[in-house]
Amino acid sequence: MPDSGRELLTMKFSIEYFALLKDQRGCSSETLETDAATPRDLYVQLAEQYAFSLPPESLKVAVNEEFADWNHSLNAGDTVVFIPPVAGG
Amino acid sequence: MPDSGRELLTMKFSIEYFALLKDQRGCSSETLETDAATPRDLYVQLAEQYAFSLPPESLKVAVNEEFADWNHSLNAGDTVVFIPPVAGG
Amino acid sequence: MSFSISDIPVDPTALRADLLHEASGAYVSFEGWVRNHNEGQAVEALEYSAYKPLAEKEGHRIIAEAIERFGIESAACVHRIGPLSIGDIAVWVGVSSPHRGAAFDACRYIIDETKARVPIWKREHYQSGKTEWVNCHTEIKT
Amino acid sequence: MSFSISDIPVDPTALRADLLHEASGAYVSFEGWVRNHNEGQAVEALEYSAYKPLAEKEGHRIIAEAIERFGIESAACVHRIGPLSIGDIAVWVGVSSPHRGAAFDACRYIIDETKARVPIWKREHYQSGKTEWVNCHTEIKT
Repeated sequence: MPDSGRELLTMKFSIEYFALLKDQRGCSSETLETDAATPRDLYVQLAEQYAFSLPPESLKVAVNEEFADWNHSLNAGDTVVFIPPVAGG
Repeated sequence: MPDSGRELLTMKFSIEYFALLKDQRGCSSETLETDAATPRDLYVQLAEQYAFSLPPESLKVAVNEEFADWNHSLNAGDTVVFIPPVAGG
Repeated sequence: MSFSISDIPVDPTALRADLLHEASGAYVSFEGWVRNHNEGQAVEALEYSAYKPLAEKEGHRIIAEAIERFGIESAACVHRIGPLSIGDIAVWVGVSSPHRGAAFDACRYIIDETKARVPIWKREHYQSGKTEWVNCHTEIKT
Repeated sequence: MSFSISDIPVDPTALRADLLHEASGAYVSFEGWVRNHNEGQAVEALEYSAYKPLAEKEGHRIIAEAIERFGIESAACVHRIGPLSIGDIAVWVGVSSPHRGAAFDACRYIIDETKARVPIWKREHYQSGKTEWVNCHTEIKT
């Protein structure tokens, strides 16, 4: 669970899961309230909670259906998607 | 006409014409007897007789359905084809 | 110009017809087929999934880049999702252009960039009974 | 592996089917279409002719070279002869291969070499009423 000392600044996010992350999370989307300020914070929290095997450096991240930086400042209501290594074609 | 001083050594050849050469010759094939010893000799004779516009350096030559050298020694009965610049595709 | 994610079989004949232009002399297409093996393992079937809205956005960008960069007439790409069998078309790319060099270069650019950038994932089902998300296994740090 | 000169329309769908292999993951095809213009002149129609026995021999050599050089699975090429209209397929090349890089390279090699080496000629019919054997005009020395 997140550090409860920082619970003052929490926001709600929608998260969608794909491929291996969907399998490891056991669902395709969820809404959660967290003190994460960036996608990086958020992934670290989720990876710990659900034992995600993919290190963040192997992923990309999208916020509101666009690629985003890992240090992007999240806003309440954002939809966040972590993108495992792609394998189209 | 060929130089009649060399008429001793003549051979019969089949010649097929394609594309511009066919138009300029006015037929698609013929058999003729000539003292030409190589495709080069033969083309020079025909080009003069029928006013072929293509210089030999723009052509290739085939003897008996294979590409051949301009100085190849022709044998009686050979089929000779002069190949204008190609334009497939 | 189009890029789409499709859950129904790809029809190259219909897609090709959309690229016919009287001014174009060259058409190049690429198809990626489901193979019966991958890296030494016998593949029985596979499935693709995509993050569709971002996949289509990124795909459109790739097509636009190819048109801009190579001066082609038009291009399209369709990527399948869902369960596929051996021999099925997983991805199709078509390019028409006045000149063939640009058509080849653009077609290759589109498939290369699609494989590298578009959020699509492949799970392979092996004859051994195992399944695996391709490219995700070797990334695991344990 | 095949190369043929055809006086009937090219059917890409049927030709493609002959190249399907369970081990191949990549398919690249090229089509040369009759354009409505060439070097600034409006083209109404055109015709191709070929020295068929040598064209097919040289074409087979090109296909064999491509298989040897690029390690592809299989390849084929068909070139039309006779009268063609705008939009008709003049030449078709198809290549299947385990890997896409080789498929692109081999397909391009085959069309490039075919255009350069195979004894096939094109006569264009222009809207002006003139006709011309392509590549033969500029060679004239007067």
